[in-house]
Amino acid sequence: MKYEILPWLILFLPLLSAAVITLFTLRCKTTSSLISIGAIVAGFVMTVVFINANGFHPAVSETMTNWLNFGGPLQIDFGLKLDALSLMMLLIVTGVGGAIHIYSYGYMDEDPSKARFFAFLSLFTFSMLGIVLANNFVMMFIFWELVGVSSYLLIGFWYEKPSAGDAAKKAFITNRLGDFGFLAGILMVWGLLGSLNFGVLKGAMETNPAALGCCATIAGLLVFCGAVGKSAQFPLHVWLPDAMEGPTPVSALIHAATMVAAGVYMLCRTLFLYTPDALHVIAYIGGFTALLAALIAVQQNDIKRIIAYSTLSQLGYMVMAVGLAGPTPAMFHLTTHAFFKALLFLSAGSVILGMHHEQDIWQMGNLRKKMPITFVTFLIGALALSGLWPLSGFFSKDSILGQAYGQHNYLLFIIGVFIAGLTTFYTFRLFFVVFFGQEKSKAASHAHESSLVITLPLIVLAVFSAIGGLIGIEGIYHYNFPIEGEQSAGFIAALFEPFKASPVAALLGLLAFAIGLVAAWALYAKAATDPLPAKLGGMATAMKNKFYFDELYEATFIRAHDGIAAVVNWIDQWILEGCGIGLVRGGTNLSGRMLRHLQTGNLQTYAFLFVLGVSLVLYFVLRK
Amino acid sequence: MTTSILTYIAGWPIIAALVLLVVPRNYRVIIRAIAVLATLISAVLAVKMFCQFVPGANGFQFEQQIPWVDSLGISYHVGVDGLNVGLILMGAIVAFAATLCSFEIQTREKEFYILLLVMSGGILGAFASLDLFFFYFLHELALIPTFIMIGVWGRGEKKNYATFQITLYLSLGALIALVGLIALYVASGANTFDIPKIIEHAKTNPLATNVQNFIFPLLLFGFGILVSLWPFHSWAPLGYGVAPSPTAMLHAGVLKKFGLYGLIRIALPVLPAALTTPILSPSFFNHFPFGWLPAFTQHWLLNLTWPYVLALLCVGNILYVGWVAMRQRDLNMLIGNSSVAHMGFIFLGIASLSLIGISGAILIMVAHGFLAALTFALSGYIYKQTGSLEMSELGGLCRKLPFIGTALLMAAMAGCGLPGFANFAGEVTVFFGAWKVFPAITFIALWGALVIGGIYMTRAIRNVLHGPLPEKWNTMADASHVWRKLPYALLLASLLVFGFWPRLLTDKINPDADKIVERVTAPAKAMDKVLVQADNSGVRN
Amino acid sequence: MHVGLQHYLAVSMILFCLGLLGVILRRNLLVIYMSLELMLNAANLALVSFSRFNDKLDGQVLVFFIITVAAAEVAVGLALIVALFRKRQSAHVEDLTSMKL
Amino acid sequence: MEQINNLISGGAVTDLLFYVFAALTLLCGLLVIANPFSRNPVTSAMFLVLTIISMSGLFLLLHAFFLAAVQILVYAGAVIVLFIFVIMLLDLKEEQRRRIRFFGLFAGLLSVGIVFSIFIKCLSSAKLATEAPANAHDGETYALGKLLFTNYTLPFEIVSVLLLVAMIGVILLSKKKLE
Repeated sequence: MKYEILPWLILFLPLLSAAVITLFTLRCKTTSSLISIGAIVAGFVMTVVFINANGFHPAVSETMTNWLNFGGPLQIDFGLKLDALSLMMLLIVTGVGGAIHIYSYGYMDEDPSKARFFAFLSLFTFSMLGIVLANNFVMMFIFWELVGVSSYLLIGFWYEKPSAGDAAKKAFITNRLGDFGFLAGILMVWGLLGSLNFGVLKGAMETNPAALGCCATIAGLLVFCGAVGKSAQFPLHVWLPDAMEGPTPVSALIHAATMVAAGVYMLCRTLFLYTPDALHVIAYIGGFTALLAALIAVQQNDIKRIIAYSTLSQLGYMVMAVGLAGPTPAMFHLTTHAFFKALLFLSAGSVILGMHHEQDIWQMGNLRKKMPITFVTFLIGALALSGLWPLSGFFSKDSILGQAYGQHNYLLFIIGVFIAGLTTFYTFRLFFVVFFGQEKSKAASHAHESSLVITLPLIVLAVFSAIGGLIGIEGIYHYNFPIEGEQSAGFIAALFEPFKASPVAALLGLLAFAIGLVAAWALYAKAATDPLPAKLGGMATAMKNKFYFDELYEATFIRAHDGIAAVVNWIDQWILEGCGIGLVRGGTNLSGRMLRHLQTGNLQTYAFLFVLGVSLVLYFVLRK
Repeated sequence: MTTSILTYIAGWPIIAALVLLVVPRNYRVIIRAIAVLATLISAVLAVKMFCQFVPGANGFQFEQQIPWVDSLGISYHVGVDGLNVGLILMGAIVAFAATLCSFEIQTREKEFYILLLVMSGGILGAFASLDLFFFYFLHELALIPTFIMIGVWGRGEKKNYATFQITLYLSLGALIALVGLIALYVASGANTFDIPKIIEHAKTNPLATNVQNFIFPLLLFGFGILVSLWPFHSWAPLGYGVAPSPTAMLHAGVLKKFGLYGLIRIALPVLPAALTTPILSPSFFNHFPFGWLPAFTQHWLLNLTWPYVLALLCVGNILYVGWVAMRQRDLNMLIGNSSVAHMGFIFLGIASLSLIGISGAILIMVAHGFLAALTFALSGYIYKQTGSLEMSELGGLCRKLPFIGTALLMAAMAGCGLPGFANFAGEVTVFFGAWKVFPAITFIALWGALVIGGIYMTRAIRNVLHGPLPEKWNTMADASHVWRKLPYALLLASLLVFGFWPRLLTDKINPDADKIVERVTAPAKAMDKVLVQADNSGVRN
Repeated sequence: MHVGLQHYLAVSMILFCLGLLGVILRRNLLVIYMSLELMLNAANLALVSFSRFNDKLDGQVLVFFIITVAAAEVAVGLALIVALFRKRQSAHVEDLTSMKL
Repeated sequence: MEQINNLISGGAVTDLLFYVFAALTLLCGLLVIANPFSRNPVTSAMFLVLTIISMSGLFLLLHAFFLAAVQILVYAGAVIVLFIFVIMLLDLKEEQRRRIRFFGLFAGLLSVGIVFSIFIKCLSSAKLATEAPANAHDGETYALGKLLFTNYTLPFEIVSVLLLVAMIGVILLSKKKLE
């Protein structure tokens, strides 16, 4: 393997930049941002160089040092796994991340804490790269946690806003719930198989599929818990929409392109663990999340929240794909999703910036004239998300639908097609309300296009969103997940591949797109307020209120914990401290009070007691 | 024999304390300078000692022995192996940081510094001692100043109550441990206070199992009270809540580890049978009518061993105290409770009786030492600025205190087990060690570590650092110059160093932890061997 | 009956008990002090008689010291009583019970 | 000297003298602590003198001539004088009769009873010499002095320091104001 040092550099440069910014250049905004951008761009360049030299499938795919060593039973390595899966993710993280870093330079220009922001971004990049490169479970868990905390820091970046602080807390705790399962799963796998290295574990599972015994499904599902938390799957999906309290580049980077994808990536990385039963559960959870989020998205009014729910929904797609034993479609969709969802978020950020931090879509309108570049890029993103041929989203979504169809799981297939329609509907609802119709507020009439440093990343991402499905990304993942049969080669062949492979899926997907688009146009092209609540009634309220999951969790999980805490605290205060210590103290106190009567202050009483004492001693001495 | 570096590490603070006795009390700068210098020297020496330590070398290093009372077998004997090398390093660094943090003390400074130095010297000496007498004596030497410091320089309304409680609890714990140690001395029959010799002696002439089963609980609960083992924990949060921060730093960080260290150093290797045999002998059932209990309960009772009991008590520490911490409205009480909860992981590691678990436990001991010192230093700073640690009154402090706020954030994250800090390395190691022995309890401990820890730590951050800044705190000042920042930076750096390279410690710990584990599991293994031989012979016949 | 050691001891014993009785019963500090002297003398008597009947002089040496110490003690004790009297205008034990809680 | 020696070593006479002195000692001792006729401390002090004098008589019977002399010199000469000085100085009136404390009486009798019974028990169980050895130490004072300045030099010196300390202490104590 050539340039073995490069992956290490790619991994540690962002950490170094975070450390340098925190320690030395916190006062200097420009320098800090340039350091951070430099680190990630250098990472991208090095990734390209490395792939150029070694290809997507290096012969030796691991390099490691020992992090903790307890002899035979437990060795925790700090190692890098370099195969198609991780190298492709490296490209995504550094590439999309780089674009977002550059965008942030413009977006955060006026913020006094810009340097801190870039330090956090670099820390996040480091952790994300760590997850991607991890070659064993513990290392993945380490970076898993670090990603969680950097997202915590970034969501709570504007910590003086109470809502931001709360959202950060919620994201952290919800993620922690998932991590709890993840670590338990890791321990279980280690306990049964005695190793943590993905390669070794995979080998063990391949030689003996029953190695995990009766716990196989449980262990798999526990590991899946990690993905549930990080990728915001039902039932831990509640944190992601709230996480939109962070600055928009953060939403783009963390909560669209990379971090939330980590769960899917992890599932693909550990695919060998899951039994058919576990995969079933995973698929249905994914499908359900996708449906749920799409429904909620229909009735949201905050531009970022709509995109956030769309992210949830797409993540559900990916998880469903993994559950349908299709890691390639999942990763493919992950990749294209990274492009177009980052694009959407950044365009939304541009809109928000143009609107002077107004996020309610019903305050916008007719922005296509004021912000032409943003309008075009947003349109490309929206079309890609909705899955219009030949944009990237079409291919990846089609491969997932095709996987469901191919697996004869018609229920999930139908759900998938339905969600595709919904996706188009809510995306274009947003699109029409924001860019068409009348200006619905003063701010909308004074909106302006953003600067070049913001639009340039938009354009780059738009290009990739458009052609992402055609540049052979899917093929790269086949290194990791080989499939039988021939791969059609060539650009034109790739263009029409879906219609050849599973025409039903492709055509139904396009039909759903058309229906969604027409519905959105009919309802929202000229609307000044939302016409849907009147038509749907209670359903719309439920959707608007996110099906009351927050309230449900508030009433169950949080109440339960607080309740138990209150009871335990009461026990601690009154039973342990009150009775236990109180009794001891009371007893001592009482005996003291009684004994103090002997202390009369009278000389002769003391003399008397003294004589008694002496005679007692004499008695014992002379007893015999 | 040349004087060991360990004698210097523990001796400098004591000498400085003696020097301070004759310095007039109005020479404040000189008093501080002497105290800082002495602890700095001892910290530097400790770092040097840590670097020179050879992992896996047989026996003790930097050893020194001076006979004192021959008839009883008492001698001044110091030395380090993997078990205490990290603790001494941690103790010396924390002592230095605590001395630096004593800038906040304004009244009776001279006495405070003297007590602080005596405490530091006592702790370091106790960890370095290989002689039961000095081991215990130096611990008491460090413990008594704690009470005085809390009583005199403590803060808040509950000061007296807390002082009494901590004094009584700790004295009780120390007393029970003392009884255990004396019983050990008498029962071992080695007629020496020298710990290695007692262990050697116990190897060749093991104590009778029932004697071990009698002594072990004395040591377990005696040391356990000193470490705030559930349900004897309530002194800790209360005491730390009112203690002046240097005292809380030294006690929660360093002195508290004495009990754990004692368990690992003495109780485990000398009393292996108490760990592996059931507590209740079958004859117990003949004396007491337990026939009415369901069969599985009887079985459970019969197979109850001390490690298992300890593991059950850990759940109290981790889960129960975690919940209590969630309810706290005072930052210091929260930190104190979380510190108690962390002890649970250490006990879990010890109870697992495996190399991984015990190494992890020692790793957490070191990590938690730094962490507890850091958090108490920070809360002390905030208290100094605001005069209140009531979380409902605080908020948005990050704006006025960027340095302290960042440090507190990092400390809170370290406290809920974030990778990169030494605590994570220790906790994850303990989980791995305990998983094979107590899967269910480890599962619960995971919940406590990841979820409950996460909840109360993020809540604290939300309430203290995030949110809008109340008007009245507009006058606060951040730690501005290097000397003020140094203790926090030093402690954070130590946490990060051992978090990134835990092998710095584990490679030193492992060989010696391995010896202890071997010692504990040896009887069981020997039994296995006998059985195997019996089987083999059976086959041959 | 021939006078032997036990006769002397009996005298010493009775004298001691008398002194003790005085210490506990009398309430005048000075008289209590005198009773103490009685007790000391009783001890002296016992020591001297042991010394005589065991044919060893060490007992007498001890008595010599006791007398010396007793003299010193009386001096200090009486000085204390005087000081106390100045403060309290009483040499009565029941008036001097400030040493209680 | 010779005559006195003969006199006291003679059986019947010494016995008689013993009984006389013992009775005197005990009687005066009793009157020190409880005088039915007077509650004046001066009376107690006077009876203490008598007790001490008769005690020195007993000392003589025990051949402790030097001690007998010291006893009279120190006690009757110095201690009692001191007592009387103090009594005069304090101007103690005759003690008023206070109510008898039954607890005090009970306590006194009880403790005396206990001590007494222990003594009796010891005395009755001990095997004591009834016959004094012949006058082995005729040069009593000489032998005592020799012992005091050879074997007991250190305690002797210490006692002298003690006396010095006591003296300083007393002077300090009796100053009007302690500075």
